[in-house]
Amino acid sequence: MSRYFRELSVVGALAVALIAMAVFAPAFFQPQPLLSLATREAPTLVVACGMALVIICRQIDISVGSMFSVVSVCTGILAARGWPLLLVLPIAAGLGAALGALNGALVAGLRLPSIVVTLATMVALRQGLNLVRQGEFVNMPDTVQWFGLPQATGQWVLVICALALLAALGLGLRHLAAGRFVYAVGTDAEAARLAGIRPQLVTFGVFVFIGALTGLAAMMNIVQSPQVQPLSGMGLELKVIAAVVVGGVAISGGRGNLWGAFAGLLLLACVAPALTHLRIEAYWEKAIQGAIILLAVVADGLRERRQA
Amino acid sequence: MLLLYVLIAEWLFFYFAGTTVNRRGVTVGFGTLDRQFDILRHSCEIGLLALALTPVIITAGIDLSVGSLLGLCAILFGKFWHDGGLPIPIAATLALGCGALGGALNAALITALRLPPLIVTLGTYSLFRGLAEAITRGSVTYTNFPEGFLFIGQERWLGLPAQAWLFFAVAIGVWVLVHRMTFGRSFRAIGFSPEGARYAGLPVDRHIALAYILAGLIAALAAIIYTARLGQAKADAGTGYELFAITAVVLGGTSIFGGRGSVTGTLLGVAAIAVLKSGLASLPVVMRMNAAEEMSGVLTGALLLLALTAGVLPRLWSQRRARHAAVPKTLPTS
Amino acid sequence: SSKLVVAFLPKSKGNAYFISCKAGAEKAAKELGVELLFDGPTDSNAAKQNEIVENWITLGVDVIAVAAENKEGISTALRKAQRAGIKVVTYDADAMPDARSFFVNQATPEGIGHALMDDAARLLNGEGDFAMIVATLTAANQREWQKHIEARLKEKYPKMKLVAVRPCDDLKDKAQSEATAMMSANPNLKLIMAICSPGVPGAAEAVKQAGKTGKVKVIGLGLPNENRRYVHEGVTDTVILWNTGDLGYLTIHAGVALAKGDLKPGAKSFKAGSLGSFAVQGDNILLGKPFAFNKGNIDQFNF
Amino acid sequence: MTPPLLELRRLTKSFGGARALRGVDFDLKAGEVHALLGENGAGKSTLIKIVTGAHQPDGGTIMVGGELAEDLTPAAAQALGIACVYQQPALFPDLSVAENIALRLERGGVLRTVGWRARHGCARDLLQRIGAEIDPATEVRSLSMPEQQLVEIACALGSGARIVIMDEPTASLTHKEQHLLFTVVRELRKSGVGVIYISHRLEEIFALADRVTVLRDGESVGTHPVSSMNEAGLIRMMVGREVAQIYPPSESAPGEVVLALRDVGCAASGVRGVTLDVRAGEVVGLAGLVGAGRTELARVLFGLTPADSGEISLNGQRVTLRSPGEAVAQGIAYVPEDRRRHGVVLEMPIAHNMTMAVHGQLFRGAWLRFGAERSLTLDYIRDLAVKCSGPFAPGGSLSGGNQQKVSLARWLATKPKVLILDEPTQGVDVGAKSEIHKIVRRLAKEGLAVLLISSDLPEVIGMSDRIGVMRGGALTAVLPGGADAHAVMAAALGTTERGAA
Ligand SMILES: Nc1ncnc2c1ncn2[C@@H]1O[C@H](COP(=O)(O)OP(=O)(O)OP(=O)(O)O)[C@@H](O)[C@H]1O
Ligand SMILES: Nc1ncnc2c1ncn2[C@@H]1O[C@H](COP(=O)(O)OP(=O)(O)OP(=O)(O)O)[C@@H](O)[C@H]1O
Ligand SMILES: [Mg+2]
Ligand SMILES: [Mg+2]
Repeated sequence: MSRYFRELSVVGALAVALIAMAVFAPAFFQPQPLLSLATREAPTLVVACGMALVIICRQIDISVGSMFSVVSVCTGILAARGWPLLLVLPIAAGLGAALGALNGALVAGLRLPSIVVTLATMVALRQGLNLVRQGEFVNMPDTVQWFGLPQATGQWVLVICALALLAALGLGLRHLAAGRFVYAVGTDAEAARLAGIRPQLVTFGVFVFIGALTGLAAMMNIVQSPQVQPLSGMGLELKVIAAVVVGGVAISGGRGNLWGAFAGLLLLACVAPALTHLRIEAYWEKAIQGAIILLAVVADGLRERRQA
Repeated sequence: MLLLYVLIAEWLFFYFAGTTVNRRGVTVGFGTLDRQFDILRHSCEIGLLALALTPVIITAGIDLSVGSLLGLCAILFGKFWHDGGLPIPIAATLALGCGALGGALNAALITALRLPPLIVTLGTYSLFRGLAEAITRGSVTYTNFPEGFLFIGQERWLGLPAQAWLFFAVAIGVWVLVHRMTFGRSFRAIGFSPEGARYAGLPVDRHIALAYILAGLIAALAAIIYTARLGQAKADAGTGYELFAITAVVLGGTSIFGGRGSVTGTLLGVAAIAVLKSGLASLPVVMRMNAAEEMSGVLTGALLLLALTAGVLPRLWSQRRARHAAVPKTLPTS
Repeated sequence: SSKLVVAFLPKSKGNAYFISCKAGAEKAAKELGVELLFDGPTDSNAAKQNEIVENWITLGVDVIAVAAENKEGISTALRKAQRAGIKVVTYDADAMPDARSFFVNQATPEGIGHALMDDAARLLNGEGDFAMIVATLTAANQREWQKHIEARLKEKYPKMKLVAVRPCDDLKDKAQSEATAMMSANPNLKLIMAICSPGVPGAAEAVKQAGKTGKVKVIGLGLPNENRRYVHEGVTDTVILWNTGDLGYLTIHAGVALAKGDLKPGAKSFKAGSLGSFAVQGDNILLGKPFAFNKGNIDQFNF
Repeated sequence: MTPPLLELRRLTKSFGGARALRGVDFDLKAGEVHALLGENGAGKSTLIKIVTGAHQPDGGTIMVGGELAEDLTPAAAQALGIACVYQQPALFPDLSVAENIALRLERGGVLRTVGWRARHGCARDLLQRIGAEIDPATEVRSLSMPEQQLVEIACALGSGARIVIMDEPTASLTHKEQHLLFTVVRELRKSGVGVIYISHRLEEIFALADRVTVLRDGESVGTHPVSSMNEAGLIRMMVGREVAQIYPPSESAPGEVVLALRDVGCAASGVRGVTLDVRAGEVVGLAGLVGAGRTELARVLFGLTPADSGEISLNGQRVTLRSPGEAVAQGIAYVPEDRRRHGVVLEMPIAHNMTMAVHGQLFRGAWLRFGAERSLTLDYIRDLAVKCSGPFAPGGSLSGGNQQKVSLARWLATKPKVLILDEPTQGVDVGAKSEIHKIVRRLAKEGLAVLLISSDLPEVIGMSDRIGVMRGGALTAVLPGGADAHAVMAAALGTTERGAA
């Protein structure tokens, strides 16, 4: 029980928030808007899973937003040209993985600090995309939207896909050897090396993984609307890092899990619609999200202090 | 040092490739004095933030909130002056105080609760920007500042853009702090080994707090200069500046792991980015592609990676050499 | 080169609205034999606009045409340009009067505000709740339009109620989230009015996904191409806009005429190439009335 | 004849300038316990880290089971059947005991699934075999140091290795646990495993080992069957001189009481009711087994973990020491045990390291005066005979003993009243060691009150005017200088355990 205290407290906070909504703004709970909300957050969830892996491995990737935009636009163009989605999907994941591999090679191969490496690739990718596309939208044919399925079906497909990915990754992280390696490397890379793990390989793998997941997320994004906006990944990195951290993944590596990250994401994602329902002005949104992040880390800090 | 050569090469290249004589027989483009002053003027705010971040990063910390704090202080300054009816100098002083307070909030969370700076300042990054938006309800823009105030941001004084003097003053101040005072020593010791610094009896927490409070203060000064340059205070002021500032600091050779770094390096980093951006904007080819901003972004990213790689190459090389040298000796002796 | 150089500054260069303005500007530049520079921030950022203008000043361009993100912010730079002998016109969103020679006015804020509000009232028969999606709330012309919409509401439609105003940061995805939340928070919502161009398709997508097509109407300021699909599907009722290509075309003509001395302060009318003559009101060159695109006419336009 | 399990020839290894191994030969046969002996810093840990693939040798050959092992990595070493209990447990504090054990033992592809039940079962079995009562589900961070050591041992045991290396496994074990360990080692030997056993406790070596190899200053000085050796002979081999080492005699007459502790305790660090006086010109030694709480007491006195009970007085005045800054201001100096992490900042120049504790006095108004700093540094480099390429060489470029001198110089520069030295000669070569001893004497003569913590029994006995002995965080005895080593050990172990030691 105490092992998952951190995750449970986020779930608790979420529950309190939802109960408060049920009392003060019951209109919040309507199936269709909630499904829409879930659909739009589905790609974010997929990226957040990857970010959780990276942070557990004691690295960080702030280039996900730019990767997301780049893959969205590239695969959007392919899809708009009529390439079959079944072909575009692996291309999206592959392109993401390739970009992730670039980060991974620099971080693991040259042992450069990940925050700076991904800062550089973030700027370079975003501006590179702007350079080529000049901010232009990609218009998608109808057949792409919701994979050509009816809207409601398509939305469910996306949400279920994201949840399935979450479940698969969450279970894999706990029950596959590879998942345990990530924890080991994040806790103490030197001890991991002595235990026969190759930390650099694990680190590289984690970056490739987040790249591939970001590619998939981009794919989940482009099927949602008739236009792909190149700015779509703007700020995604901070959003997912915040979600992951609120969800109890320690930035110092080795601690946390995907379920917590999921709860953290839900908590932050509910802020904007909740504000609308509570008729609080929109301008408080960022401040409240900031306060939630600080609250989460302060709670962590206090708890650790008490234990120490 | 490498960066200095890059900067000179960059500057010379743009001087020759980006300067032309126009139809009216006037020299225009990168080589004009006006453009050089513009570069200076436009780099003041990011330059200030980079200076603010240098001590912080030397202590192995990071402050993502400086850009947001700039926005918040700009708004508060506007509010004190416009809504509060206070004279400009008092409003500015109050805004500086608020900046220091914002820095103190970061410092308190980081030192008292031992929280990771990256996450604390990620939180305050949202919080400060959010407060700026909440205070103005997103929409209020403070304008119509008096001429005398706008002078700081828009006019020249003693030949240079007026804000450049403030910038240089802060640069000298931070340089002295980091390179000529015991604080700098302490920052470095903390950056290399916080435990080592504690065992040496240094007031580790107090000095870390100093770095963050100073960062807040400088961000507030940048806010005032920004307001004076644009003649407006708006909640979105300084959006994304933190990333440019961090880029400049790291480009200038300050290690994100702490300990190593210099103020001159930071200044060179700021200059390299500013010259690149402005220079590209005056190249005819780039102009026709209307992509100066984007291209400079791509090149800055590439430059940063290059600088980092160049930094570790000697290490990798010596490792490899050691391994090769060891090979013959490991052959069986029998 | 001996060509005149005209620099054309949008608020944000990826925005489809300004891309369509640019098409008209390019046409005019070709006709007039001038060189056109088009550059702007990728996000709507006042500080970057200033920097670009100052770069142009040192480049010694002949004409600068600006859509101001922020009135005060840009005016200093524009005054400096004028002092350097550069002719300045503004379009889409004006700067301070003394910082430019002419403003190419696509439609007065009042005209836009009234057109939108009247259209909303027509669709709701003057009765019911509606909500607004705006860009960043910091853009000057958005504020201006909102002000006139609210004034008109107060004055003429007492039975209508504006229940929410939400910003979408010029992002379509955000507009969609906001619209979804607004609908579930306000079950009686009858109409969403979006006054920034990504906002209209965003709101329409939200209404469509919520299955409320026809029950919640969408109107707003936007481009025909971005909204064509929704107008045909009946999600979006009307999109109001001027001909953006013409706006760019007229702006370049005005700028070049100013530089050549063909257009002087005090002129009463101005002839712009193939578009013919436009009225000049003080220092405003008027493009004309806003135009309402709907199911019947939207296919005649492609921008 | 079957080749030896492990054969090392002419291994060399340097860290920066420090030569840890200068050409070591060693071999291990199946079914033997081979002890490795040597003073602190002789290179024992370095040697075994090369065998486990943790360090790459600079030169020399490693043969495992008669085959040349090149480019050994930890994974490759494990595959060759080499397992190790490291001196500092290399466990993952955030993972559970079972997971830690599994990470060491389970091999196979990265997509192999984890059988949690089997894992816990296996961990429980292994821990039971060595008689440890640890729940496999607990997180390692909540274990005590000896418990972590037991987990390490369990890992080595469970790996089914042909070669098991133990680097001071008993250092923090209780008597009972030691016994269990010995049983395990004997079992291993019986099943044909080769065990390399490192320990400073000679009695263990006589009880357990078949052969012994002695290392001195990075070289092997000989391998002998244990049965042919006696204690004195081994010590002679280790130190290369007679045991009766010459310690400089005490020349000063103790003066006034400078530091007085009355019932000092700190719950957080386990220090309990310490009452002790240290006089000017006196060297008070602190003896005890590893983990006895001597470092913790020093940390209390230096304000790192402030005392929460009792009284501390300096020159008769009661003081509170809540932070190192306050302790320094009161005239207390602490040369810490772990000099690489706490004693010197390795990346910073010697000069900066030496002046780090005197910023306030040397640099008035916080303004750096480079001239003053340089001359102060040069003075200490000369006084303490620090071997370095100049005052601005990085601290990390120095050998251990010279780093220790830099750390000492930093504190002498503060002109302290009380100097606490924690293991000042650990990992320091013989020459530097006697220099440090001379310095300590000289300082005492100059009127300093010195508290000397050392695990080197002859050193504490030889250097101290009085010897305090600690056990379990409490001061159990204060003996006169030159006391009998057995008396000190008896106090350190507690009389009940005496017979077993
Ligand atoms: N990572 C390292 N970097 C630099 N020097 C090192 C490193 N590890 C060990 N040394 C140095 O190498 C020498 C041998 O150290 P080693 O740890 O092998 O000694 P040891 O015989 O195991 O001593 P102990 O009995 O204290 O464990 C020492 O002088 C030590 O300071
Ligand atoms: N890193 C650590 N984690 C957990 N417990 C520790 C740690 N270091 C020491 N301890 C425990 O704290 C207690 C006191 O240790 P301390 O280091 O003060 O002993 P000591 O007498 O100074 O021994 P020595 O200096 O010889 O290592 C012991 O029970 C020890 O096991
Ligand atoms: Mg050792
Ligand atoms: Mg100790």
